[in-house]
Amino acid sequence: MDMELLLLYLVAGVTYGIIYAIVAIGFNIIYNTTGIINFAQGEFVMLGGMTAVTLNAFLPLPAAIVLAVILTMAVGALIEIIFIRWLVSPSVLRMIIITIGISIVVREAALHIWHEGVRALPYFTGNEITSVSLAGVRMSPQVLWVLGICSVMVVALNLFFHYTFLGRQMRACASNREAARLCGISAKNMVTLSFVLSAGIGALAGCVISPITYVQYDSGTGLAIKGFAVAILGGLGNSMGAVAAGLLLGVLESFSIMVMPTAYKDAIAISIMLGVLFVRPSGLFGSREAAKLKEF
Amino acid sequence: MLRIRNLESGYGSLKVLRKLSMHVSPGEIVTIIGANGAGKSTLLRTISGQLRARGGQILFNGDEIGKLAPEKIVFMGCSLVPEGRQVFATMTVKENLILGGYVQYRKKKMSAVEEGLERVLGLFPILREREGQLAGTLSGGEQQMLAIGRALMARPTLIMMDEPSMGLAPLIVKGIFQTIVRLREEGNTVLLVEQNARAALKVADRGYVIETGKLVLEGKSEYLLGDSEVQRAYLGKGYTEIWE
Amino acid sequence: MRKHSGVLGLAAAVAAVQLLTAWTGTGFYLTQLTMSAYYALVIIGLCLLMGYAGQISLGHAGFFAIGGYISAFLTTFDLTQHRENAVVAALAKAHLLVTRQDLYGFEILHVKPWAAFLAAVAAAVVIAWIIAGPVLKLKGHYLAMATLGFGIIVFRIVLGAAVFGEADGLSEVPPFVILPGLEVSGGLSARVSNYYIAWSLVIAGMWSLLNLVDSRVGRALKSIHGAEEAARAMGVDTARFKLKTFVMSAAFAAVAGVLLTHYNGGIGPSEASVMKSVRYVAIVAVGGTANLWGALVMGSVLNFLSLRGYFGSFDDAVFGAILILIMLFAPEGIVGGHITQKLKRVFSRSKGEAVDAAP
Amino acid sequence: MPLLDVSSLNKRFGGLHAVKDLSFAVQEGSIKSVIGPNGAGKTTLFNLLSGFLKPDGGDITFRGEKTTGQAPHRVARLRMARTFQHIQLFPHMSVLENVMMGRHIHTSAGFIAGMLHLPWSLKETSSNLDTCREILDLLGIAELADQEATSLAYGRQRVVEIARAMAGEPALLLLDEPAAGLNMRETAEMSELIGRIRQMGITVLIVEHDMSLVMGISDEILVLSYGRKIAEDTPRNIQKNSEVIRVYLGGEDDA
Repeated sequence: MDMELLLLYLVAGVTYGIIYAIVAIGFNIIYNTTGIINFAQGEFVMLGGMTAVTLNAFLPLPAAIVLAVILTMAVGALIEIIFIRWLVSPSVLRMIIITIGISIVVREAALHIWHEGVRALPYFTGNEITSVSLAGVRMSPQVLWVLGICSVMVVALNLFFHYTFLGRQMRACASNREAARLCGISAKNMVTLSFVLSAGIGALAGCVISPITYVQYDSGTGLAIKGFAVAILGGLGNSMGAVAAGLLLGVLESFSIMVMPTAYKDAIAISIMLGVLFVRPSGLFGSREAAKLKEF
Repeated sequence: MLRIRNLESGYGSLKVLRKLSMHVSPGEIVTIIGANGAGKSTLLRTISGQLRARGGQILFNGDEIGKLAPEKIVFMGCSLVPEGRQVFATMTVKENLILGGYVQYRKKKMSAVEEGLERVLGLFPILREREGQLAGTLSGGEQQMLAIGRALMARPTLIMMDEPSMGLAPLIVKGIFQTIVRLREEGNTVLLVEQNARAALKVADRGYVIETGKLVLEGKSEYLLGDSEVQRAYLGKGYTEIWE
Repeated sequence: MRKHSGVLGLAAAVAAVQLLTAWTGTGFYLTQLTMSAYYALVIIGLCLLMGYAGQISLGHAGFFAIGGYISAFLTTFDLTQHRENAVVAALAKAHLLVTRQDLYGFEILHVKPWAAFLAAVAAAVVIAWIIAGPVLKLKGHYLAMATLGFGIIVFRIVLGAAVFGEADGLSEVPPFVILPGLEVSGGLSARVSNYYIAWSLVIAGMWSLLNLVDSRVGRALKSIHGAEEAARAMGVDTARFKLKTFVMSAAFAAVAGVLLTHYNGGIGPSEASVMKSVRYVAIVAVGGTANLWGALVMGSVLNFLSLRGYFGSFDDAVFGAILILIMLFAPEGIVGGHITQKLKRVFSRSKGEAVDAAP
Repeated sequence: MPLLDVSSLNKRFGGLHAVKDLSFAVQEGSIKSVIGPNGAGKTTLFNLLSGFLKPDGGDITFRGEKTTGQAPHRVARLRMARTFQHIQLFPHMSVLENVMMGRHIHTSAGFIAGMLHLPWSLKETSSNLDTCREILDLLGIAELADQEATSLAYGRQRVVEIARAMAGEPALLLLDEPAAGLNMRETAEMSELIGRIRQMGITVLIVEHDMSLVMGISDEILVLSYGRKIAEDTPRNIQKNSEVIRVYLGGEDDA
C-alpha cells in the first residue's frame, strides 16, 4: 500500500475525529450538569456554520465567525431557558423526546431560512488547491486550522473546568447537584451555562470545518450521531476519553473506505457504537464503577 | 433564630410532616430524635429548601424561608450537612471546601474564602493532609469531616446535620460528636438529626421527639434521657423490664 | 364489556367513514385513510412497547422497512437467470414461485407474495429477537441511542445497497392476493376493499392488544413499568417480557410494512428514515404513551392530515413541534392522562355523585 | 432440614465488607428477626436472599435447592416472597390488580393466550381474582380492592404490599422493616398481622428496627453488626446478651 496514501487517510481521519470529539464534548458538558443527552447538539454545529456563512457576506471572516458563535450561544441559552429550565425533575424519556423535537424544529427552521443549498466558509488561509507539506504529507492548510483550533478549545475547556471558580461550580453540579445547591450554587444557572458553552464550541467547530465538509440545513444530524457514538466510546461524561475515542473513530472510519463502499461509512461508526454499548456500556475509556453510578 | 410553625411537608402523595412546630435559639445544640421514617430527615430537607413546605411557616432570623430555593437559604446563613455526606467525589478535598465557600466568594472576595479555608483546615487537620486527594477516596469519617467543613466554609449562623454518625465506626462517631461540641463552643448553633439518640442527647441542650411526622415530646436533654418512654422506644433501655 | 364496545365502535366508525366518502363523492380520501391504517398498525404496536413495557424505540421505521423491503425484493427480483440454483429450484418445487409479466411484457419469475410476506415478517421477527437481547439491557439514553442506531443502519443499508434500489427504492411490487378477488393493491377498483382490508387489520390488532393489556401479560408489563424491582420479586421474568413485547411490536411494524408496500406498489428509503421513527414516537406520545386508543386516534388523524399534505413544507416541523409541546405541557398525552380524568371528574360531580375524599 | 439455610455468605461493595461470613438457618413455621444498627448489612442480606444481589461467596439453600446467585424471579418461583423497605406498589393499578401480581408465579397465560383471550386464560384470571379477594378479606382490606394502591395511606400501603406477597402462597416471607413509618397503633396491628401470617403456616423472616415489634413476635433473633453475626438466640436471651447490649441495645453508653 502506498505510504503517502495511508498518511493521507490518517490525516483525514484525525481531522474528522477531532470534530467528532468536539461534538462529543458538547454532549458531555450538558450531560454532566443535567444528566440529559441533548439530541439537538448537532444543530449547534450546523447553526454555527450556516450563520457564519451568511454573516461573511458582509463581514470579514473573523468577525463573522465570532458573531456566529455568539449568536449560536444565544440560541443555546434560549433553548435552555424556554424548554428545559422550568421542568421539575423530568423523566429521561421526556427529555429525549423534547430535545429530539427541538432538533427537528431547528433543522426545519434552517431549511426555511437557508433552503437546501450547500454552503461553505472560504478557507481561512489559502484556497482549495493550496497545500502545505508536513512530515512529507501534503495537506490543506484548513486541516491545520481545524486541528489547531480544536486542540486549543480542548485545552481551554480543561483549564476552565479545573482552574476557575465558575468551572468548578459546573463540575460541582455535575458531581452532585443537590450538594452544589447546598453550597449556594445556582444549579439552574449552571445548566444554562452548559447549554451556552456547548452551543459555543459546537458553533466554532461548525465554522472551522465548513470549508472542508460544507454545511447544509441537515448536516447536524450525522455529526450528532457520530458525536454521540464518540461520547459513548470515550465513556459518557469523560471529555479526555472523547478526544481519544474521536480520533480512533475518525481514523477507523477513514480507513474503512478502503474496504467498504463509502455509503456504509455511517453504518460502521454506528455498529462500533452499538458493539461498545452492548459489551462495555461504560465506554472504552470510562471506568465501569463510574458508569454504574451514573446508571439511570 | 429558627422558628417553625405548623410545618407540613412530604413527597408526592405521601404526607410526612404534620403540623410540626419547634424552634432553635442562638448558641444551642438542638437534636431531633425519632424512629426510622418518622420524618427527621424530611424536616431538615424542608428547612434547607430541598423540599417545598406545603403548609405552615419557617422563619429564619425573622424571615420566611419556606418558599425559597436551597441556594438562597444558604446565602441567608443556614447550611445543611446532608445525610450520607454527599461530597463532590470527583473533586479534590480543597476544591470541595472552596466550593463550600462560594457564599463568601460572592459576598466578599476570594480572600475571605482563603481565610475560611485556613480556619476549617485548622479545625480538621486531617483534611489538610488530604488536601489534594479526591474526596471520593476518603474514608467515611473523613468524608463526614469534609462535609461538615464544606458547610462551615459558608460561615453559617445555623448549621444543620443529618445523621452525621450514619455508617461510621464507634470511635469515629465519638470524634464527630466532639466536633459538634467544639462547634458550639466557637459560637455556632447546631440542629442535629440523629439515629443514635443517646449520643445526640448527650451533646445537645434540648431535644424534640417526633413520631410519624408529629411532635410527641420536647424538653431539655437530661429530661429526655431520663424519660422512660424515650428510653424504651429510642434508647433501647428497659426491654428486660418490659418483657419479663 | 367496555372493551368490546370500543372495538365495535371502531368498526362502526370505519364503516361510517367509508359510507360518508361514498355519499359525498370523496372516495379519494380512502387512499390516505388506508395508508394511515397501516401506519396506525405500527403505532399501536409501538404504543404497547413504549407505554406498557416502558421501552422507547427510535428504530421502528427500521422494522417497517425490513418488512417492506424484503417483501418487495422477493416479489420483484427476477429469478429466471437463477433457475439452476439449488435454492431457487427447491423453492420452485415447493410451489413458492410464480411468473408474471413485468411492465415491458417480459416474463419474470419471483417469490409468491404470501410466501414473501411470511419471509419478510419472519426476518423482522428474527432480527428483532437478535438485537432485543443486548438492546433491552440498556436504559434511558443508551436505549434510545441504540435503537436509533439500529434504525440508521437499516436506513444506510437500504440507501446504499444496489439490490434495494439505493435512493430510488423498489417499485413494481405486484398485488398481494389474499383470496381470489381480494387483493392488497393500489388499483382504483380495489380502493374500497383495500380500505376495509387495512382497517380490519387495525381492528383485529386493537382487539388483540386491548385483550393483551387486560391479561396476565398486560399486568406484568404494567408492573415492570411501575416498579421493576417489585415485579421481579413477584416472579416476573422482566427481561423475557420486554423481549417478547419488543419482538411483537416489531412484527406489527413489519406486517404494516409489507402490506403498505404492496398497496403502494413499492417502497423507498424515506420509509426507513430516522424522521419516520421519530414520527411514530411522537404520535404515541401525543396519544398518551400508555393509551392504545389515544395512539390509534392520533395515529390515524395525524398521518391522514400529513398524507393529504395539510402541513405543506412544514410536515416534519409540525411533528417536531408536536413532540416538544406535548412533552412540555402534557407528558401524559392529550387523549389520555389528566385531561380525560379531569373531564370524568367534572362529569361525575355534575351528576351529583359523592366524591370520596382521599385519605 | 431447615427451610432456609445460609452458610458463610459474603458480600463486598468496593472496600466495604457488607456481609461477612454469615451463617444461619430459618426453621419452617418460625418467625425470625434480623436486627442491628444502621449499616449492619440487614437489607443487603435480604437482597442476597431474594436474588437481587449476587454474593461474593457462600451458599443459600432454600427448600433444599441451592439458590445462590439465581435471578429474583427464579427465587420467587420457589415461593420466597418479599416486601421492600421503601414500599414498592405498582402505580396506576388497583389494590386488587397489585395483589393479582402476587399470583403471577401460579399462572401461565402468555402473549398468545392474552391477545386472544383464550377461554382457559380467562378462567385462570377469574379463579385468581377469587383467591386475591380472599386474601384481602383475610387481611381486612377487602373494601380497598378497587382503590388505586399508591393513593392509599402509608400504613394501608404496607398491608397491601404484604397481601401482594401473600398472594403467591409463599413458603417464606421476607419483610423488610414492616413497621417503618408506622405509628404505635399501626405497629401493634402489624405485630398482630404477622402473628396471623405465621398461624397460616408461613415462615417469616423480618428485618426491623422497632424493638417492640421484634421482641414481641420473634421465635429467634439474629443480631448483625458490620455485616457479621454477633448473636443468634431467643428474644429473652438476646436481651441478656452483653455483646448485643454493647453494640446495639445499650448503645453508646461509653461514647
